[in-house]
Amino acid sequence: MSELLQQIINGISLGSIYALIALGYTMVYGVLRFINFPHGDAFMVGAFVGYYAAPRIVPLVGGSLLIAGPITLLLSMLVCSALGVTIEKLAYRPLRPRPKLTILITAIGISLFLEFGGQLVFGPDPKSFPTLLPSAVIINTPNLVLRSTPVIVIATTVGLMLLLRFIVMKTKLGTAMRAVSYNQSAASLMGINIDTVISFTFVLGSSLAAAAGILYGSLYPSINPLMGVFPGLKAFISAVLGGIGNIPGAAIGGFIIGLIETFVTGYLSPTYRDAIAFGILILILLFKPSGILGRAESEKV
Amino acid sequence: MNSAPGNILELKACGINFGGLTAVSALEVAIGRRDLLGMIGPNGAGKTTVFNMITGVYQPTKGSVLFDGRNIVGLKPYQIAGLGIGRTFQNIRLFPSLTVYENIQVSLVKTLRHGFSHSTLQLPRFHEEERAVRASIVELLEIFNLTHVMNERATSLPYGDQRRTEIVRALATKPQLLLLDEPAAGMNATEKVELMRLIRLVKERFDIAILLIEHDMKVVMGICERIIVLDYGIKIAEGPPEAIRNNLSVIEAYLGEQAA
Amino acid sequence: GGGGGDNTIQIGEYSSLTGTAATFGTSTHKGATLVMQETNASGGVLGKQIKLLTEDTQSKPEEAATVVTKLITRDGVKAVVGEVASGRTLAAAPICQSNGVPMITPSSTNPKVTQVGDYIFRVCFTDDFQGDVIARFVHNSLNLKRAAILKDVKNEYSVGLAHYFAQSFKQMGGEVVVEQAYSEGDNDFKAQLTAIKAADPEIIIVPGYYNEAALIVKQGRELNIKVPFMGGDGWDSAKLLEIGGASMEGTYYANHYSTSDPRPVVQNFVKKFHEKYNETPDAIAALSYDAVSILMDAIRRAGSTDGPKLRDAIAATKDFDGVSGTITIDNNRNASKSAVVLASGPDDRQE
Amino acid sequence: MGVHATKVVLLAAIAISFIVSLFQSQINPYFLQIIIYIGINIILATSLNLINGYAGQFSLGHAGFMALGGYTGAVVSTTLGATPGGSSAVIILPLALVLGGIVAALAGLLVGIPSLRLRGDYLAITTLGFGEIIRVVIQNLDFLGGARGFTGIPKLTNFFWVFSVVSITVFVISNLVNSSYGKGFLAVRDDEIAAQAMGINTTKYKVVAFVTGAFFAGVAGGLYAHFVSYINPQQFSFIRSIEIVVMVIVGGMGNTPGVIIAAALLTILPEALRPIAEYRMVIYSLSLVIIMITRPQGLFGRELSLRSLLGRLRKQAMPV
Amino acid sequence: MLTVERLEVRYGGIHAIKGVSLSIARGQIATMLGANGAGKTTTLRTISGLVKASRGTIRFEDVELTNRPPHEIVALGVGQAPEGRMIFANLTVKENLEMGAYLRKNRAEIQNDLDFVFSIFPRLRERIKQPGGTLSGGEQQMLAIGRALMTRPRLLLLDEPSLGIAPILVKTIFEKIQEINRELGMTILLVVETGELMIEGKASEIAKNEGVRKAYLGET
Ligand SMILES: Nc1ncnc2c1ncn2[C@@H]1O[C@H](COP(=O)(O)OP(=O)(O)OP(=O)(O)O)[C@@H](O)[C@H]1O
Ligand SMILES: Nc1ncnc2c1ncn2[C@@H]1O[C@H](COP(=O)(O)OP(=O)(O)OP(=O)(O)O)[C@@H](O)[C@H]1O
Ligand SMILES: [Mg+2]
Ligand SMILES: [Mg+2]
Repeated sequence: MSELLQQIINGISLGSIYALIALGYTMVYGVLRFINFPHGDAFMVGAFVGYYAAPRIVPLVGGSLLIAGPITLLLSMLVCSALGVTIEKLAYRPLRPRPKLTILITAIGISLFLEFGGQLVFGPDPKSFPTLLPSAVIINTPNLVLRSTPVIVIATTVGLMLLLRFIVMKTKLGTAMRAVSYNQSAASLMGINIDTVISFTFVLGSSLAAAAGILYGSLYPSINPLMGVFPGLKAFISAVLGGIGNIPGAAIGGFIIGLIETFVTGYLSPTYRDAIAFGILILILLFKPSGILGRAESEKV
Repeated sequence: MNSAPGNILELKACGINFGGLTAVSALEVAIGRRDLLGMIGPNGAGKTTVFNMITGVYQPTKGSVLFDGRNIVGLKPYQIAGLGIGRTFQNIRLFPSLTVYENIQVSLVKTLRHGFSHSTLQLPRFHEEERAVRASIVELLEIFNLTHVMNERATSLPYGDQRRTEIVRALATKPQLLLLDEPAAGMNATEKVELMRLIRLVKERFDIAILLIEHDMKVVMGICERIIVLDYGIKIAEGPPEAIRNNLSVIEAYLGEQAA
Repeated sequence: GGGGGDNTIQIGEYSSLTGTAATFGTSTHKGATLVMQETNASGGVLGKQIKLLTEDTQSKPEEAATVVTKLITRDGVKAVVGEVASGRTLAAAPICQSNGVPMITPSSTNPKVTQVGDYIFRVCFTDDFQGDVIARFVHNSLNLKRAAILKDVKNEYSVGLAHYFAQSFKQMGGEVVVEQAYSEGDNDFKAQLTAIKAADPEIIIVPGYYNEAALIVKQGRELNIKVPFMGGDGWDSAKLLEIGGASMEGTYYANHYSTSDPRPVVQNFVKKFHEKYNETPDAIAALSYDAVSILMDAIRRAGSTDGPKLRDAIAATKDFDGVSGTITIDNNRNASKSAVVLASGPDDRQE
Repeated sequence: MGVHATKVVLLAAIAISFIVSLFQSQINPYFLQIIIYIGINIILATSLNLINGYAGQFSLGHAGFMALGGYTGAVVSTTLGATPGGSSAVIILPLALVLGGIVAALAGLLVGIPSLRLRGDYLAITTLGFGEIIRVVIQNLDFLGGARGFTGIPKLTNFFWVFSVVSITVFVISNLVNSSYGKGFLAVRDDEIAAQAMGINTTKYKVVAFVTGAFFAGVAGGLYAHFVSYINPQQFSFIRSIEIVVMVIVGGMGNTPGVIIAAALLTILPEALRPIAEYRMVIYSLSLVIIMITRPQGLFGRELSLRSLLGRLRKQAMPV
Repeated sequence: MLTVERLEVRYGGIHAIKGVSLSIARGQIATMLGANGAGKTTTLRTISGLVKASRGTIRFEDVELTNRPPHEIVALGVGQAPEGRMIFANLTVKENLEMGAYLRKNRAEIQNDLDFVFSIFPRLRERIKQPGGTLSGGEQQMLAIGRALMTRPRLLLLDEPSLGIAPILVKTIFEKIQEINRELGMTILLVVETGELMIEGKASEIAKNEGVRKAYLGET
């Protein structure tokens, strides 16, 4: 019984990380309709900014994590946003009118560039991520443990999800983002500056990646230049499962994938974990071809 | 089925809802084998929806669609096309990456007797058939005066040419019934006259029935033998052009005072 | 051009300088480079300078095959050193074998590697040996009978070591109460650990690499798992303690050598390595150092870089005083040597 | 006369492959290896081009098909005990390849089914999932060597076999898409609704594309296994699938000659960059980005298309 | 108000328009006629910045528009109901119309204009919550015109506004165009199919305007 409870906690905390990364994927996808492959790598960069910055920031603020944490986070968001916007400007913008697959390959190129570049710049060996989040024990019985780190991650994920949803559904810029996603020419005819909207989208997406990187580093304190690859893939799957482009969908997808993986590992065959997780994903998609919360594009014939 | 022998298509008590909206209800339509029938009605009356029900794009929620006496409700669009119903689309849907020639070639696929193995191995029958395909495409393009743009990408043509290409493409499926959704839209006066000539020619030459949606009254009144009028998904009138032109409810709902 | 005419002898090295195993590849490369520099500084071998040609495998087996073909047929290297992982070594070994170029792998522990042919050698112990060492340590020294295994299914090293450990441990009368798995690249192991905890083992065997191992131990401690953890040579790295921190109390791993071994060859190596790279060498660097050293030694003894002669000289290696122990190449071209078991913390015990 | 041009080209290509293979031992093995990889990548890329480029079904599972073909082929030839150079190889290798192709094609059938309901990125993730499932299953099958891999596959693949299969693949796929029958693939890609209205059974076309593409991927897998003689599941991860997709898109979707050249270039490029060691992949990835930005329709756009070449041939040959 | 001089546009290798010149005075309704493929749509798209001109200039109220991005041109006061409608398929009718008012701030005025659009096209009010993509062809056309009106431009570009519209509405539309022109002082450039010239008076004068004539002839 307590094992089951513990597994649920494990699943949700793993899922919240997927959800957090998935939000960034979905954000960019929602506006640009293409998979921003380097998102997982931006996430890695975010973690590394934290790795290099935190030890310098912590002494500056007198060792207080409560102050150093947010500053590090902010700095990392800033760096990643700059990176995201630059990538968009240099690599994606020239290809905007082209078929999405062209941009996809460019994205793959950028992703490889960040991974191999990361190995060159940061070195390939794993680095131990500094402690930025308080790791207090909330529940501690011999058989059931809950720490504060996953709780903070979950709270952040849910909070960001609500914030994003608010931005997209309720603000003018959000409406502009939706318009741009449906038809860029038409949006520009409404007076929307597509470049600004897309840059903003990348700022949002990259900030999310940075936040995820910092939180991930805190939860799993070993970071390396390839750390974004698998969580990125899982997060992308989560986003698709939830209905890519849909913000609550990404969060739900993340939690579902986290729970599925945890339960398959805990109760079925761990060696088949990825296979079973993919199997379930495929099954769900067969019944709901545009993801759990995704709406099928309505097309009038 | 109790369908009249002379009718190629019959809609019986056909209806469809989208969520709460009834787009078409209890529609009865009969089209004879050589009819040139017009369908008019205000915007959103349900005309295009009728086409979509006939061709299997939408499933009617009520009633049946009889083609040649056989209920085709539930068949896939390609099966219905295979039975002999060709169509054009209100929002032109040419294959954007294909040339005019290739667009039409697609329609001939269903008439091919060869398939995967013949085309990959290039057996003798393959070459024979490919020659026939080419000949019939060229023949069609000549009739419609599109030979000069044969190798251009269909979607880079001017609007009017695209519309005509769509008609040719539908015709190439060798239909017994041809459904045309606003073929004159975007054409200028000269082209419209030419279009009317072509539609008549098609009907004679290919000996088929045509159902035509059109908002241009010169075209509709000029070539249709009979006209159906829809409003809010309901048939409000049916008859020859003169009767429709002077029908008060049609004038009120659709034509307006100064009818064309 | 080949190494015959001019004044150098070319040795090929293939290692994973980039990709998922880059951290191991860079370690082996450092070890190998150190030998080359030492050798050249002391006048080279057979009066010639050694030139180490290094190719990157990107951590992919198919690349390993490509680069070894290149090293042998394009660059004309006289011997080949590599790789860390058996998967890539296995891809390259047949090429060395069919070209008659001797190859020494520093750390591929899969028994199949040297079975490829008589040109293929290794300087590390094999998975079955190591598995047995771990089993004996758990069973005899720690006196624990109920073990759990958490292995990396994507990694042939981990799968192999887990297999041989279980085999030996059961023979001794121990019991494997639960076997769990993860995949390279995972960072969350709580699901596995929770399931392991439910099976109530006395020790948890983690035959994987240090990065995952450190996280596994850390997360295990967070889940209130108090029993010891134990791993193999894949744990050896300064990073283990850095990442795992205090959680590493009460963990053990089998290894090829210990940096605190007083033997001069070890101390000399550790010192030089630290001078050059400003870091403590891990086991893989040590093995790579030994592999190239044995090769140098064999070239000297053979008096030639001719394939068959060199092969025979390597095969004749006996009681070589290596960093990772005293190495004798046995009839199966494997190194027969001892293993050490280290406990995390300052004091290490030897088995 | 000219109507049989493609067949003549095919036979000539096979004959040339044979003649070249007689002099295979004269070629430096490293170059030979690159050439063989080029051939295998051409098969993979042209077959994926049928699925992705021509039929417009975004598939990320090609490495999975390749794995099935490779492992099946390996089992066949090791069971039958073929030896390199032995006369039995002439029968056993084709048998292994074809069986590998068939097993992959069956999987293609299975993967094709979701494509009937799924579109775009949803389909991509599903095919990626299938590929990974195949890989994980192999990883757990002991008789295939599991994670440790399959060793001791006889090295039967040589220049002749690879380039004969390349010729056949290109022949089959370009004949297919250039025939009237094959226009159905393009129609499905461009507009499914319109295609259906023109009587195209879109379901069938998608499945045919998947099955055919998977078959050739399986054959390529077999050639690969019998060349490297050691395979393990990691060689067939989704990263490999992505590499093949990159070749297709760099070459220009639905442009067979372009894809062939891209497959060759993208095989050679990382080799050519070897001297710069650690910087190699950084430069490689940058070149990818630069290629896409400067040649967004693929390296060759629409200019170099087999369709137009063959079209010209046919026009000369056929009086209309 | 608008002056176009020797405008040339290419699509890849295709020379779509070769030297179109036209000028429109403030408060006019100008009509552009032309054969199929003459380049009318291309001209409008170039004015609103969707297509880049390869040569020539476009000035609007002494501001150079040539090759500015569309959103700046809209902000300067040029609105367009484009050929092909370009509806936001997944936004509702209301959201589509609100997008038109993206740059505007005054809520009351926006509401006013919304009511005005609904008064011309009552059908749109009936469909207010329906996604734009599922509207019938004619309904979408109404939405495209309505959305352009919502930008409250000083120069309105209408590309075949009556395309796909039922006869009873066609008349209304042209009446409303004149009303808008008269009462709101909006200058209008209208592309219509030949033979459908329903606007009298001022408009037909413009049709004789030198520039438009050129456009009409299109140098075919
Ligand atoms: N998929 C759909 N979902 C919801 N409503 C729909 C859908 N398709 C059509 N409708 C609605 O059904 C009604 C009939 O549409 P239809 O396209 O048949 O009209 P139409 O008579 O062809 O009009 P037009 O002359 O403008 O083309 C319209 O009000 C439209 O909004
Ligand atoms: N996207 C495009 N790619 C290539 N050529 C194009 C494109 N759009 C238009 N053209 C070509 O440019 C020329 C002018 O087209 P345009 O659409 O401006 O004409 P139009 O006068 O509006 O015609 P219509 O009456 O059919 O609307 C035509 O020859 C057309 O084929
Ligand atoms: Mg309609
Ligand atoms: Mg136009």
